[in-house]
Amino acid sequence: MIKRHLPFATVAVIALVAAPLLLEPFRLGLLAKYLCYAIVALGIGLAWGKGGMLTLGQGVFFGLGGYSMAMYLKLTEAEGGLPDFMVWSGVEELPALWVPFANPVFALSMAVLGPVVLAVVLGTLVFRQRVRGAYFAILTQALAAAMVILLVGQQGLTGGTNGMTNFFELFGQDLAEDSTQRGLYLVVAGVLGVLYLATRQLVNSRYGRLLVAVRDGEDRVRFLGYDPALVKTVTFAASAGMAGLAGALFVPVVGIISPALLGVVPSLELVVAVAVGGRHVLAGAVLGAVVMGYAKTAFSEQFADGWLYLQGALFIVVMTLASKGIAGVAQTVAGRLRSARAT
Amino acid sequence: MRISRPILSALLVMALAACGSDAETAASSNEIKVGLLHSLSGTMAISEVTVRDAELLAIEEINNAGGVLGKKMVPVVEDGASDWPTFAEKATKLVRQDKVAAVFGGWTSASRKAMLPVFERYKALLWYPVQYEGLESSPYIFYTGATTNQQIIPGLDYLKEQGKKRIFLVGSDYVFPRTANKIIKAYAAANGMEILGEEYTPLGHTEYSTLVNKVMQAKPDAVFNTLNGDSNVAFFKSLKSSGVTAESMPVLSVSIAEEEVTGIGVENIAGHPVAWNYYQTTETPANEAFVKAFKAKYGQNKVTSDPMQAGYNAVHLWAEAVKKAGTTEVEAVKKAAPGISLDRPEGKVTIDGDNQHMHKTARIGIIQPDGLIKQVWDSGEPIKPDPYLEGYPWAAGLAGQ
Amino acid sequence: MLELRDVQVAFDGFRALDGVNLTVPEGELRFLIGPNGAGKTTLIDVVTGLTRPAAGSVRFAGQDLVGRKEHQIVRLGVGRTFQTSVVFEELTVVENLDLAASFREPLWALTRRRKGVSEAVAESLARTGLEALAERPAGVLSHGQRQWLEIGMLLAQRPRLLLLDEPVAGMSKDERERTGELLTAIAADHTVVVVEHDMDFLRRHASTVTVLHEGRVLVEGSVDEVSVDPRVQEVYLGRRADDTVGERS
Amino acid sequence: MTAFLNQLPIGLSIGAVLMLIALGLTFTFGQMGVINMAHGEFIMAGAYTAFLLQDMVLALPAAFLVAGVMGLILERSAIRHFYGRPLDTLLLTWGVSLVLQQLARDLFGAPNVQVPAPAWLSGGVGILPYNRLFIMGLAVAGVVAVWLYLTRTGLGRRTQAVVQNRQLAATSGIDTGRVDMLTFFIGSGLAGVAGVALTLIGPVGPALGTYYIVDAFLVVVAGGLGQLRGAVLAALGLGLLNSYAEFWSDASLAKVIVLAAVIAFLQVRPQGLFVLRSRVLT
Repeated sequence: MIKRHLPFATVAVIALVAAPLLLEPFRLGLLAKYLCYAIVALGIGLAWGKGGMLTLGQGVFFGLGGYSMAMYLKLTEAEGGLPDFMVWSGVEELPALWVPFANPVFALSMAVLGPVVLAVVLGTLVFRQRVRGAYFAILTQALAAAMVILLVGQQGLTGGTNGMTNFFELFGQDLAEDSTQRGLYLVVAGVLGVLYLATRQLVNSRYGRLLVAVRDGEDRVRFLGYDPALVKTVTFAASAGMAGLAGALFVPVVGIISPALLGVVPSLELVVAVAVGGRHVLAGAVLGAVVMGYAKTAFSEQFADGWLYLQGALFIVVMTLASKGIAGVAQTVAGRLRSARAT
Repeated sequence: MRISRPILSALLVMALAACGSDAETAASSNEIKVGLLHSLSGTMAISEVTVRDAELLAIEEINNAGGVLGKKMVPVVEDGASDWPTFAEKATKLVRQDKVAAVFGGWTSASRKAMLPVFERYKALLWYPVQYEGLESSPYIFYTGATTNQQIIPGLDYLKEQGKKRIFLVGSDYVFPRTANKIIKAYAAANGMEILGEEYTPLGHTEYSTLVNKVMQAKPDAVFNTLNGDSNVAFFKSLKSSGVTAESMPVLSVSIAEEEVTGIGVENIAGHPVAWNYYQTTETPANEAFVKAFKAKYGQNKVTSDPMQAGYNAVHLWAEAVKKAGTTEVEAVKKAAPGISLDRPEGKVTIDGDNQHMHKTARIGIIQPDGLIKQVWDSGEPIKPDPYLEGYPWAAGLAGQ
Repeated sequence: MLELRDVQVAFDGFRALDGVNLTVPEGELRFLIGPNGAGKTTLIDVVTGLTRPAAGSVRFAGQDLVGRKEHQIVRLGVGRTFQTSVVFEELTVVENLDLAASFREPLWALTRRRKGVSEAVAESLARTGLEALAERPAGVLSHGQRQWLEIGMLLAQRPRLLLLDEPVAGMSKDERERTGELLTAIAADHTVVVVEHDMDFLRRHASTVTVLHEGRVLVEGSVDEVSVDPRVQEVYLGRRADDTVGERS
Repeated sequence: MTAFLNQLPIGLSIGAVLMLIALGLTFTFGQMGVINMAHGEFIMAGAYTAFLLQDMVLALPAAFLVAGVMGLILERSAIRHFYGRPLDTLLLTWGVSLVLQQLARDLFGAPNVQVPAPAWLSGGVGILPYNRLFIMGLAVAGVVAVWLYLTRTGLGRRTQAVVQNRQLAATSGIDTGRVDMLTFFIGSGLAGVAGVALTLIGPVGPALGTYYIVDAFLVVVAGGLGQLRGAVLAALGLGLLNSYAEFWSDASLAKVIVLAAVIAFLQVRPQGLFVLRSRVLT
């Protein structure tokens, strides 16, 4: 029992104690951002790796969470007035949609519930009609595209292309302070840890077995008396909720939310990250998000033009040569070592 | 769960090693680091790479002339990747990690808005080189491109002089076109012009037959075009093939400069007017030198444009302010900057003390068959920047409260 | 128990079932035979909701099945197997069976880890003789073992009506023998419909046989009656070689 | 009223553009089940071929060859290892599309390039300019050619045989690998042809493919699995819908409406989208 939890505990200690002590504030902020992405990746690992639903529109849920949080932050700063971008956009009265977001409890619940509800509606519609595989992937991708257009088009409501930025405080804490950022980092890392454990529990439960069964033989599962559409919808909704929560955490950490963060490309990049990390293991998904996030930062700091090449090439290599990603390679190596030691 | 142990360990080791590896490169005492932050990849790279080139040229010129305060300027170049959050992240890096004396960067309004909190929070300087929608005056940003009363309003004055009274508005769906059109509508109301329609398309939109149909049915005297980027190509191709000419229905654009003309196709756009503060053909001694130096450094087939020139100016203006202040310390530079006046390629440029924008001359040009732009109208003297349009009675209320 | 009336199914103009009437009383072991394309599998598909009939009614235990979804029909107590067995290769044998046994539990109850082996699963394991392989992934099973696992999954569902589509296809002689015994044992306390054309197997284990031909019921009766019926002989004549070997599609 | 009537031919011409960009995709996706995200970049390759040749007529066959060969290389080097794993192919080809985009940026520069429209395409009939009519003609020709190929040639029939039952086709002596190659060559080549046509109406730059790829997929999805007939109807339907939706609202909303319509359509007719046979379950 102890042995089983040892690796997780080690990582948790490093992440929660060592990282905040050792890293400079700027780098810690970056790590916090990667961990937000890792939460989304965890959801993708669940939906795609375990459930076989390749969702290319996870950015939509991330965005819903992020915008909910951003609306709350903007309203607390406006102190009864209008958020800055509405002033530029010529909006004279706070839109009704915005009003309840002044309440932090409402905003935070919407950050999770909004994505969940959207996922349930979408899932019910498409899974019940047995739209799956590539069709589902393309539909979610189109959803991401449509979402961006919608957000950009409603400038007075959403800040348009600019999105929302210029946040000052969260629950009375100055966001510019390093201590606040460190606290936020700890919250993000903690949330990721808890969600990781919960997801792992889910995957190892009988529900997890059912999910794998739905992935490998959706039609067969029907004849076992289950409604695969329900199983898929629930899982999709869970991954959407995770993405929403990640979005809500992302906003105070990074200080901006904009349509650029939830379009087709960022959604795909996260799927790539999961594939690179190893989609069949949850930890692989988390690892992939952190590694790819770091790689992107490092590469754009060194040679900007190379990033697309590297990302593309890395992906081709992973898909053709190591379809199980880093986790798969690690497993193979560990397996070899073990058998070498045994002989 | 045996699997996850190596993976999890790898995860943290890599993350920590990676994040910590960026060792601080101490700036030696005879160097001054400045940041250049533009999109070098993604959709905006088309425009922004050349601005960076112009800024690098300015830095080279300054260093060749002995540097600033006897120190060499060392550019730290970062990629904003056409992604606003990345701009915020890289701006933070430049300010906090590299501790640069100033940052020259941005193109889109969105990238500026994303960077603004970073510069205000850490009290650092941003020099922003592109015309924009106004309604902003951050104490930590210097705006070397035009604000609305130096581009949009002169453009409207020009149309009015030409007797174009019925106008159709076409723009990409983002902040600049929407704000610009608000101003245009207020101007029109006050000047007896009629707005026949207002249409927006998503960025990157490439299907314009429906929109052109709407425009042609409305039969306007002129179109005021605030489309951005690739959309312009599709829009002008659609207009051309539908038989619209610059004589029958001129399209005044505010986001098309020398660089974009080739991609749109000269035959599709020749004859149409544009509004800027600078053209490659602008006749000043400083411009002659600038065009020559730019072509010598980057190739004879390169063209120069307004935003490039504004980025080039920004570096020189900052250097001048540092010289005057005797230090690169931000507050001192801010204090020294107002009133600095230089003869630049676009003519005389003066830093305004009230809002850190520039006094600039507005110029209307016509796109020529050779792809260059010929000036046909100018405002005579530099216009005082007025980002909130406080000096225009008809614009009251546009700036919000 | 199961009652089909005037069931018609057409695929692109081809009449797969052309007015089938069939009644299977409770507790019976019924064999469905017929040449290729007679509509045997289609009939099972219609009962289990995979194919929707163009006309006719399908009633099970007093309930109309037409228009219900597959999983709803399973929940009414109708289970089936497939010609090509589909088991979940990544899951172990026990997990496969447990999945089959748990569909009546609410979804949230499944979010807990499985503790031990439930009664239904243990019984299935014992009946199919797969105890020794219980913790192995189903992917390593042989063809015959997969078929047994599939039957075991069906048993774990505790259905009232079992529909087996060619359970012995591709099996060795020994495996067939064991499957036959398994079938007889199951038939003792279940209503079972088996699609099969292995004549030898039929003679040894069947009691009542329904012969389908070109989408209609040709004859119904005991094995002996049916095998001497001239119409049946005509239908099978000349094709006997293929069919007795067991068709593959 | 004229404006309203004008939208009809405009809608048809938008439909023709959709048809052209989706035709190759229908072919590869429908015949082989391969989701090729690099399809947009093959379109881009066609457009750049037109730029290099500076001649529309020459460019059409040349672009077909260039994009076709690119498709062939992609199929042989990577995709053929992924048959039966459409999702993996999707991600793999997305990686390819990133590399191709950056390659175009490095080869041709980031700014858009210009392909002059031939003089004989200036002018028009009514609301429709000649270049639009040309695209409509090209779309019709493409559809007819594909249809003839599939139904009237031995190779085409072999392709269909492979689609319907790969194993059976293989055992009856059809070299399925070769059919795959050919199918991919033609599908990619058609993308190249679309790219040439698009130079008449849109920008020619490294991002060209990204502007069209989602629309192309929507056509294929709405049309049903590789159904040529379905794709034609879907393209025209979506074109008209786009035209009128934009006419009554604006371009942004029109895109959202089109997507909503596709999802709604899938609710009514998901049949086109899946094939279920009990004997070969999953």
